[in-house]
This record gives sequence, C-alpha cells and structure tokens, in this order.
Amino acid sequence: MTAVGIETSGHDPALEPSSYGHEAAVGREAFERIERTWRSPAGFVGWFTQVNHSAIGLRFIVTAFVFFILSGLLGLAMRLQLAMPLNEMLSPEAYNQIMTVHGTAMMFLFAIPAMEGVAIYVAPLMVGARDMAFPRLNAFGYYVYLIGGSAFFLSLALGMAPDAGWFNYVPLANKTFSEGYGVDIWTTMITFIELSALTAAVELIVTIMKLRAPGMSLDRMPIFVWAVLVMSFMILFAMPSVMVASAFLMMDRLVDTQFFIVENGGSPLLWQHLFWFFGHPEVYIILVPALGIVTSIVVTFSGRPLFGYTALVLAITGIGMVSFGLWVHHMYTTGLPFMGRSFFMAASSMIAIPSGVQVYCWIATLWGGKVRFATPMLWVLAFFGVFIAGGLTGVMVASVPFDRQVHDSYFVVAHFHYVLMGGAVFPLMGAIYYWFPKATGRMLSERLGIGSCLTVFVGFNITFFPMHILGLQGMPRRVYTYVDGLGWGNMNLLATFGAFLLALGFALTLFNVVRSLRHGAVAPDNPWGGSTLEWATASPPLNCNFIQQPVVESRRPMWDWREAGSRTVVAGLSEDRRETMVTTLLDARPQSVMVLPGPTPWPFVSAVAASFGFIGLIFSPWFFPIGFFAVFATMVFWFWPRHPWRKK
Amino acid sequence: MKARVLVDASDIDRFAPHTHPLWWGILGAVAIEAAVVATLLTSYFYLAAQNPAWPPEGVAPPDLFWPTVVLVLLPLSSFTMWWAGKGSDRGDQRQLSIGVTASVTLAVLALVARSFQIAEFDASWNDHAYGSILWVITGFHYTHVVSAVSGTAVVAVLAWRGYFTPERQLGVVVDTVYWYFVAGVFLPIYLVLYIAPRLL
Amino acid sequence: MRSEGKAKRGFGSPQERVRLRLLRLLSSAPFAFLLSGCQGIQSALDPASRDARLVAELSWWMFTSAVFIYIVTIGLLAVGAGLFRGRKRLSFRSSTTLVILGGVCAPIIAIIAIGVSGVAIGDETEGAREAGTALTIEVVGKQWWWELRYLDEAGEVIAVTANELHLPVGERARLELLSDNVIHSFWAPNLQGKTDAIPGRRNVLFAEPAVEGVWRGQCAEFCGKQHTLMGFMVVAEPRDEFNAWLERQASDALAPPAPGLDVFLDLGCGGCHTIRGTPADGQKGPDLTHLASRRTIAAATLPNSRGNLGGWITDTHEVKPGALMPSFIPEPQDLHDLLDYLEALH
Amino acid sequence: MSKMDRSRNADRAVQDTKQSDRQLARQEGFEAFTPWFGWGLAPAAWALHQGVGYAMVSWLCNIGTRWPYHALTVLAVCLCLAGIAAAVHALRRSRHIRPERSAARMRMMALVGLMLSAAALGGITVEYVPTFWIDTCMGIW
Repeated sequence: MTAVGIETSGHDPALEPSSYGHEAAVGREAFERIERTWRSPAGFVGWFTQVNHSAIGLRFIVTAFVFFILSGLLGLAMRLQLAMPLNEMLSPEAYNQIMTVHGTAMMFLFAIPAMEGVAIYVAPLMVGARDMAFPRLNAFGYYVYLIGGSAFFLSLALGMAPDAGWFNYVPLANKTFSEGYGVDIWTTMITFIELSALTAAVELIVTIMKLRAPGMSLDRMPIFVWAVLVMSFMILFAMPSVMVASAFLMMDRLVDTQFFIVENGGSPLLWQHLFWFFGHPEVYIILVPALGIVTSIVVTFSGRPLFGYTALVLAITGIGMVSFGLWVHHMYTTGLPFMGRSFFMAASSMIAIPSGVQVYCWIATLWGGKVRFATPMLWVLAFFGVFIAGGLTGVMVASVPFDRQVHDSYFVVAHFHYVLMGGAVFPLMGAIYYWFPKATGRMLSERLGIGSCLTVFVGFNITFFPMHILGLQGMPRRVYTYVDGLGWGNMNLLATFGAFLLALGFALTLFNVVRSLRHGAVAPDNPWGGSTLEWATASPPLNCNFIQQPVVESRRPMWDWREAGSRTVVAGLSEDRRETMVTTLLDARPQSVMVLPGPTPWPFVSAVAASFGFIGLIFSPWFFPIGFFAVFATMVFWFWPRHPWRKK
Repeated sequence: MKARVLVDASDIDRFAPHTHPLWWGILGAVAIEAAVVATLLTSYFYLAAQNPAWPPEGVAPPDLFWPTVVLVLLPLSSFTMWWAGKGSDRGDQRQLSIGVTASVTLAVLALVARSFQIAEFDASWNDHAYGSILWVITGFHYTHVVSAVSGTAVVAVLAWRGYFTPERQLGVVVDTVYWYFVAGVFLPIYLVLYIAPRLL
Repeated sequence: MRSEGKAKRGFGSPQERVRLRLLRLLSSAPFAFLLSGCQGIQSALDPASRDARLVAELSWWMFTSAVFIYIVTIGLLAVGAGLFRGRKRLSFRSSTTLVILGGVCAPIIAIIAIGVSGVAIGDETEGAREAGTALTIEVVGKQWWWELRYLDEAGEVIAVTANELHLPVGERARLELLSDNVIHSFWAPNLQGKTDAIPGRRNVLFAEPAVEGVWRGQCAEFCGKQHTLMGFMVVAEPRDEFNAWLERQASDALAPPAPGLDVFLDLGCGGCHTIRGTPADGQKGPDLTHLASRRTIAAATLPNSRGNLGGWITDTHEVKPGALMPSFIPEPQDLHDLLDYLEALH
Repeated sequence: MSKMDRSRNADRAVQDTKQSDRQLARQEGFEAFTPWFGWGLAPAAWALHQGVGYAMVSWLCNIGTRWPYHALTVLAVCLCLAGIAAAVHALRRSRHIRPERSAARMRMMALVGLMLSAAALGGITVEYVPTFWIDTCMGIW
C-alpha cells in the first residue's frame, strides 16, 4: 500500500458491529478467568490499590478537569475584577494570588496531567497492550499529583498562596521581597508534581517502545502514539530544568544559598533561562499530544487514511526539536545582545514550517472526503479557527522589535490563550467527545455537544480577541486594575462578558457528561468507525483491554479487519496472571512476555511518604533526609523481589 | 468476528531480564538524572561567566586529593558490580553476593572520602553563588551515591540469603545499570568542579 | 497628538464613567474593535517617535498578512471539508503540492519577512543611531515608582525627580535602566518598546520623541503587590523649555520655609523623602523638591491636585493598597499648612 | 488454524520471532543505524550552533572578530550534511532489505531523519545569514 492510500474507501460506522464478540472469542469460562485476573479491586480500600492504566488514566483526566474548573473560576474572578477601571472587588493581594494560582494550576495541574491522562488511557489501547509497563509507578504518579495539586490549591483557601506569578521571577520571589510560605509552597509542590509528570513520561516511553502489539512497527504507529512519544521525551528533557531552578529557589529561601542574590554573585537571569528552557517546551508538551488527538479525529471523521503520515511524524518530531531552541524569546526585553536574540528570532519563526505542514496535511486528508460533522469534528474545526490565529500571532511575537512593544502586554495574554486554549483545550474537548463512549460505554448528547462547542467558540473569541487590541493600546499583563481614561474600559467589559459565555459553554459539556453517564445511549464498540486499536475492545474497555492481544498488519487494523471479516490475534497468553507481549523496538517482533504486577497499596504509601517529605520542606530543610529515608523504606517493600507469579 | 492466530506466545520467554521493560525504564530514569546533571553544570558555567572572579577572590578551588580517590573508587565499584552481574547470569549466587558486597564497601569508602573533601571546602553554601553551586552539585551526587548504596545494600542482603534465582535477577540487572550511571557521572562533575577552576 | 488637558480627562467619578461607557458600548459595539485602536496616550498604535512608528507600521503589515493567510487557510479548509458538495478528492500529487505550498513555502516567505524586518527595525530602534545622545538619564525602578536621575556629560547627577520624564523633542535620549530591588520594565508605548530594569545590570533604551506631547507609560514586568499602579508620565518639549525645566529641577527647593515644612519634618516625612535645601534628606521615597511641578502623584495614578494630595497623605492605602508609605492623619490646620507648603514646591 | 493458513500468512505476519531486530542489526552491521543518524545529528547540530553561538556573543564582541562563530557554523553544517548523507544512504540501502516490512519502516525513519537534518540545516542558515547585518556588540552595554 502506498503511504497515502487515497484509494481506500470511506468507512461508515453504521456498518460496524455493536460488539466484536469478545466473550465468544475464547469461550465464557476463559473470558471470566481472564477478566478476574485483571479486575481492579472494588471498595474504598480497594481504590488505593488499583493499578490498571484505564483506572489511573481516568483519574488523571477527572482530577485535571476538577482543577480546570477551579482555575477557570479564578479566571472568571479576574475578569470580573477587570471589567471596569479602578474596580475594588479584589484586593491586589488577592488578585496576585489568584493570578499566580490560575497560571500555575492551568499549566501544571490541568494541561499536562490532562494530556498525560488521555495518553495513559488511550495510548496503551492504541498500541494494543494489555496495560502499561509499570502499573504501580503509574499509580504512584497519580497519588503524587493528587496530593501535590490539592496541597497547592489548599494554600489558596488558606490565603497563603504564592503571589509572585506562575513564573516566579527572582528577586521578587526571593525571601526579601516575598515573605511567608507562598513561594515555598510553589517551589516544593511544583517540583513534587513534576515528579508525577516524569514518571508518566518514562512509563509512556517504555510502554510505547516495548509493549506494542506484534506487527506494529514504528511506521505503523498511530500519529497520536507518535505524539505521545514525542511529548514524553520532551518532558524528560524539559522538566529537569525547572526542577533544578525551583530547587535553587527553594534553597535560596530555606538555607540561604546565593544563586539569585546579585550582591553575592548570583544572577536573576539564571532563573529566567532555566525557567524558560523548561517553560517554552512546556507549551509544546501540551500542544503535541493535542495534535495527535486532532489527527485521530480528522482520520476517523473523514473516513479515509491520513495524507502524509511521514510528514506528520516529521512535523511532530520537528516541533519537539525546535521547541528547545526558542526559550530566549521570552527574554527579548532583558537587555541581551541583539545578535544573540536574532538567533531566537529565527528559531521562533521556524516553528511555522512544521505547524504549516500539519495543518495542510489535515486539509488534504479532509479534502473531498465524506466528512461527518459530529461533535468531536466540530471541536476540531473550532481548533482550526482558533489555533491558526494563535499561531499567526505567535509568528509575529517572534519578531524582536514587535515583541518589545507587546511583550508582557495583553497582546501576549491573547496570543497564548489562542494557542493554549485553541491548541490544547479544544482538542481535549474533542477528545472527550470522541473517547467518552469508549471509556464509559455511553454516548454523549450531540445536541448539547454542538451547543457547548458553539458557545465556547463564540465566548472564547469575545473574551480573548479584544485583548490583542488592549495590549497594543498599552495595557500590561498582571495588573489587578487600570486607571481610567486610557480607553481600555470597553474592551475589558466585553472580554468579561465573553468569559461568562465561555464558562457557560464549558458548563454545558459538564452537564452533558454528568447526564450521559446515566442516560446516554449505549455505545457500541466502535461508534465512530475509527481505524485504531482502542476501538477493538469493548466499551468500556475490558479489564484486560484485549481478551486476545491483537496483531497488526497495517496502520489501520480496524478497517483491515472489517474488510477481511476476521481479526488477527496473539494466542497462548496465560489466563491466570497478568501477561502482555513484549516486542522489539523497531519492528515489533514478539520478543518475550511480561508478567505485570497486580493491585498493591505500596505506591500509595510511597506517595504519602514522599509528600510528607516535600510538604515538610516548606518549613524545614530537615525534611529532606526524613523524606528521603521514608520513601526509601517504602520502596524496599514496593520492589521486594517476589516470584513473578503465585505458585499454584 | 473470527480470530486468526498469528502469534503463539505460549513458548516465548517469560524471564528476559536484559530485554525487560524495566531495563528501559531505568534508562529513562538515567536520562532524567543526566539532564539534571547537565543543567547543574551549565548553571555552574553560567554563574562563572557572570562573575569577575571564579572562584571569588580569596577562595581557593577545592583540593584535588580526595576527589581523585573517589574517582578511583567509584569505577572500581562498578567493575565489581559488573562481575557480580556476570555471576548472577550464570546463576552463581556466591559470586553475586561477594561482588555486590564489595561494591557497597567500595562505595561507602567513596562516601567517606567525599565527606572529608566536603569538610575541606573553602566556601560555605551561604557565602557566595560559587559556594552554593559547589555544595549543591556535590550534595546531589552524594545523595545519589547514598541512594545507590542503600538500594544495593538491600540487594546484597537478599543475595546472601539466596533470594535471586535466574528468573528473579531483574533487581540485580536494574541496580547495576543505575550504579554505572552514578559512578560514571562523577567524571564530568570531577572535571567541572575540580579541574575547570584551575584551567579557566 | 494628545494634549496635556486630555491626559487628565479620564480621572472622573467612577460611576459616571461606567455609565458612559455602557452607553458608548451599546451604541458602538459592532465597531468597537475598529474605533478604539486609534486613540490613547499609552498606546503602541499611536506612535510619537520614529522608533514607535516603525514598529507600528511593521505591526500593520504583519496583521494584514496574517489576516490574508488566515482567510486563505480557513477558506481551503472550508472548501476541502465539504463546503461545496461533490468536491473531488485530491490526487496524491495535488495533495503534495498543497502541503508544500501552504506548509513549507508560505512559512518560509514569512520567516524571511520576519527576519529581514526584525533585523532592520531592531537595528534602527535599539541603536544609538547618530552619536548625538548628549542626554543620559538613569531610570531607577523602585517598589512601586520610578526615580529619574538626569546626568551631565561627565556622568554626574544634575537633578533627581520621580515619575515624570521630560525629554527634548527631536533628540535621542539614552535611558539607563537600573534597579536595586526587583525586576521592573520601562514601557512608554508611544515612544519605544520596553526594556527591563534588572538588579545587577545596566540596560539601555533610547527615546526620541518626534513631536511635543504628554504620554503615559507603565511598568510592564510584574514587580509585586502594586505592579499595577506603577506608572509614569513622559513630557516632550522644545529644547529651551526643557532646559528651563531641567535647570529648575536641579535647583534646591524654591518654596520659602513655611509652617508646612515643620509639619513635614515633625511627621517624619523627611525620613523617606528629600526636599533639597531643607533638613529632609530621606532616600526611600520620591524626591519632592519640585513636587508641585509634576502633573501626577502616586506614580501617575492621580492628577496632582490639592485634594488628591491630601487624600494621598491621609489615606494612602485607599488609593494604592500595599504602597510602602504609611498614612498620616495630622490636625486639620497642620494638613492645610502641609498642603500649602507642598503646593509651593514648584 | 491449519498449517496451510499459517504459511499463507507467513510473509504478512509477524511469526518471524527468530529474526529479531538484534539479528537484523547484526546482519546489517553499521548499516542498521544509518536511518537514525539524522534523528540524532540534526538536533545536535542545531543545539550546538544555537547554544554555543548564543553563549559566545559577548566574547566575540570582546575579541572583535567573528571567526570562531564562522567555524562553529561550518562544523554544524557539516553535522547536518552528515545526517543527510547517512539518511540518503539508508534510503538507497532499504531497497535491499527483507522482509519488506522492515524496509518500509527503515525508509520512513530515513526519510524523517533526512528531513530533520534538512530542517536543521535550514534553521542554521536562517540564524547565520542575518548576523551579517548585525553588529556583534549591539545591545551590549
């Protein structure tokens, strides 16, 4: 088959069987035995021992959206405060805390974990694995995220939240200028939560590289899986930078190191370099998996194979590579040599090429296909409308002289909301509508979905488009109010109005989700006629994902199977222990069988020990050794070598 | 839908320590740690470039004797670790136990040497950015040796109790990879912290 | 260009402003985007210098091209995704052409355009241009106001003032940005892009107003609790007026000692503020030697009037919550004396 | 499932457990790695050019000459060209590789490596060319 495969006919989901006959495939007895082996324990105590990727992935997604709602409400509070000049609804103290928590939470507690959650839930299904490579580490990462995120939000409830901005520029974040525990909470909790991102990254990399279904060589991996792989590598190399930076800041505040104290040889710009060396790849860490989501939806709803598979892999890899060479464009105004800045001007505008390639590959895929405009596809169209605008302003701010005007103004606020909301939240909403039937076995209401998508799209543009103009009119970012007479009032009022419309749109989806969990139509195995393996299991997925692990012979196994009228599978995996195939890195030839561990409470205990150490670090450096050895002790129990399976 | 069996997994190896995903996982952890070390060393040079004198006036670069001792001890311990792994592959419990114990002993000696060297530092962490970065890089590596030693000590105890069968030697394999990293990463640290201030 | 009178226009009663604005919004909502871009004493779209004009022109060029690219891309998407039924599938060759033209060629043109314009305009706006930068001013970011020190050719401080930067029209002034606390960013959008004031660094920014006028600027880097109300005024005037102004700023206080000065000293104001020629020599707050000559108080937050001055002294944190100056509530007569004295500090 | 079914599927299927990646690599030797060169060399070349170039600007201003920067550029360009050459070689080579599945995978890796190297080369060019119009010391006070 050619790389394009234009000839392949479209797929009508109405022709899909409602179930692929999972029980019939192996017989009732064997089916029940396998499902018992893979079942997650129920009950309150059982909850703390679950390790299945579908359970953990869902938890990541749900928790991330809870944080999304909370930070969204903070955003609304800020918009209310800014609705008119010299408004006094929020004090500057409150506003600065809210602003800091909104930014930090949207980035660290919502965007990354939500993307990881989708990746953890979908990627193993897509590669045809029965679970992830390190189920217990997965659970550990979740508890770390839950505890760290909750502690972070708790600080806002207690009125001691960080207030030096999500970027925590020193010297403002130093002990001298930010007293109290706010910034300490930021440094410790963020480092802690990064831990969860890093474990998820390692986990995803290994799962994708080693646990792919037999036959899924690298050139047959779905684009979404490629995107997750690139995202994970980016996390691997970007996060250490911010961990080092926040560790430096933590130590400056806790034990008087002098990293950022100018008088003693420290450098405030060191912080900015380290922070943005992480911070810029960060936005692409959020964007890249979203591009994968968009590709999945575009392929499914145009009903034909992707145009330019290799080009998309190249674009995603290229974005990953280029994103590490842009960080100085956040520092154009710090007085760096012009020649140095010119390198980053070039690199920043370079990102237009891979982005352009992707957009046009999608257009070529859609072109002339029998496109079905169901809600997931509508979210993707909204993504196009918003993200392209954000990308264009992104190319503008790459220009040094232009950026020196708009940097730290509302223009940039508009730009990055276009990129992040357009590039991450819209695809994420599409992902919810797309995979909700798979995850819950229920369809979401199309009507509510269309209403939600339209409201969000309109509300979003009313909120954020005026900010472009505000920024050019001289309104700086991170201000809790503005004096009258500068001509900013109308636009701000309009933006506030839009923000409520935006919130209403998201509320519709929330309502849709809650309602459909009970009353939604029952979903078949492959409701949209998708081509990838996650649709080969039941909806919701079986405990073991695949009663027989699939074998893959092209990029779109589901469509192949439909044509051939039969599936290709692995046989011979044990029924009474958790086994999954390990395949070779490149061509996914069967190599060995991995026996996965079952439910255990140790990840939870370990995460509690780690949080004890990290939260203690807010107050005293002695919690470092205490936490270190506490975690070590729990790890010994965790890793205590046991026979890979219980002897009969 | 009919199923066509293309792969029969019943005869495939269930114990494959050297291709086990955990081996790749540890490589991932090593990549993260390596990125941290690279960031720390870059920060060191950045701070050096921001200061007119590095180390600052009146501060001597750290003494070379103890770090060089560590530089000898750590690779030596890696060698014994490798030897222990060889034994484990052959199912030789005794060689495994002796090798692992020797590694732990050598690393503990390295820790002692490292402690002497830290006591000799001319700068405190709270005097100057130089002292801060010196202490942090040293502390980072020290902590890693401590964690490697603690982990390997558990492996040693288990080895003497005959816990590792050829099927269960995954722990040894993984511990070895991590050990190589902890030992190997001292070389760039040594070059930057002890040699660079003398050359620059 | 905006006159001084208009600069003060906006500081009216808040309720009235809101009502007016609502009315205006209702009547002009569909055109609001278009209309409101063209006015403002703190706007990058209303350039008052060659530097700002170059960037504004660049902006318009970029916006126009962006709108064009946006329309073409979305148009292709709409056509492709089935706006017109029965559209044929693209052949492999046409698909490739589409991706190469739209995804590779168009971005490359954009990159070249961005690079050429960026380097050329960057060179114009950030360079000293002709060596005629006789005027050097140290701009020191404080929490949360600006100290301005005018230097002579030898680099000695001639005059110190706060929050109101005077510049001679048509001359390129060199602003050296300093900070002894946190990072601030000096931004007067009508004149020039922003540059940060970073502790331990001396960054340089050039300002060259082309016309007479009064503009406002503001700190653009988050610098703590009152980052918001850290503004300043920029006044561009002909060279001879500027010289007269500078000469007066350089002199000691012109007001004769009055009862108000005693109140000033008794309240302890001298611990933070300097009035040259009197015992008040504090360094923490703005220099008040010629306070009455400034257009605004509290870092371009309020117009400089007797009422506002009184309100600022007696209820500082109502005006500017978190400001480092404490409130003082002197006896009514003392307050009058104090205000009399301060108003005499021309 | 009958023996015949099995043999009919043999080419398309993945029953070739015996021929692992490692064996393929051994059989190919050094060649097996060539599709990967572009993946590694392109980011390395670009990072080197940008990172080191950026770090040396103040120093270049001090010494008053630019030749170290030119040398750096030449080095980085050579790395990219090496990546391109390796990828082209792998593309040619992939015609002779069996099974076809491995060849297809190898072609894709080589193609991505090739284009990444070309992109890095482009990146280096757009960073390098404008510097001819920029005074090294501009913005250094």
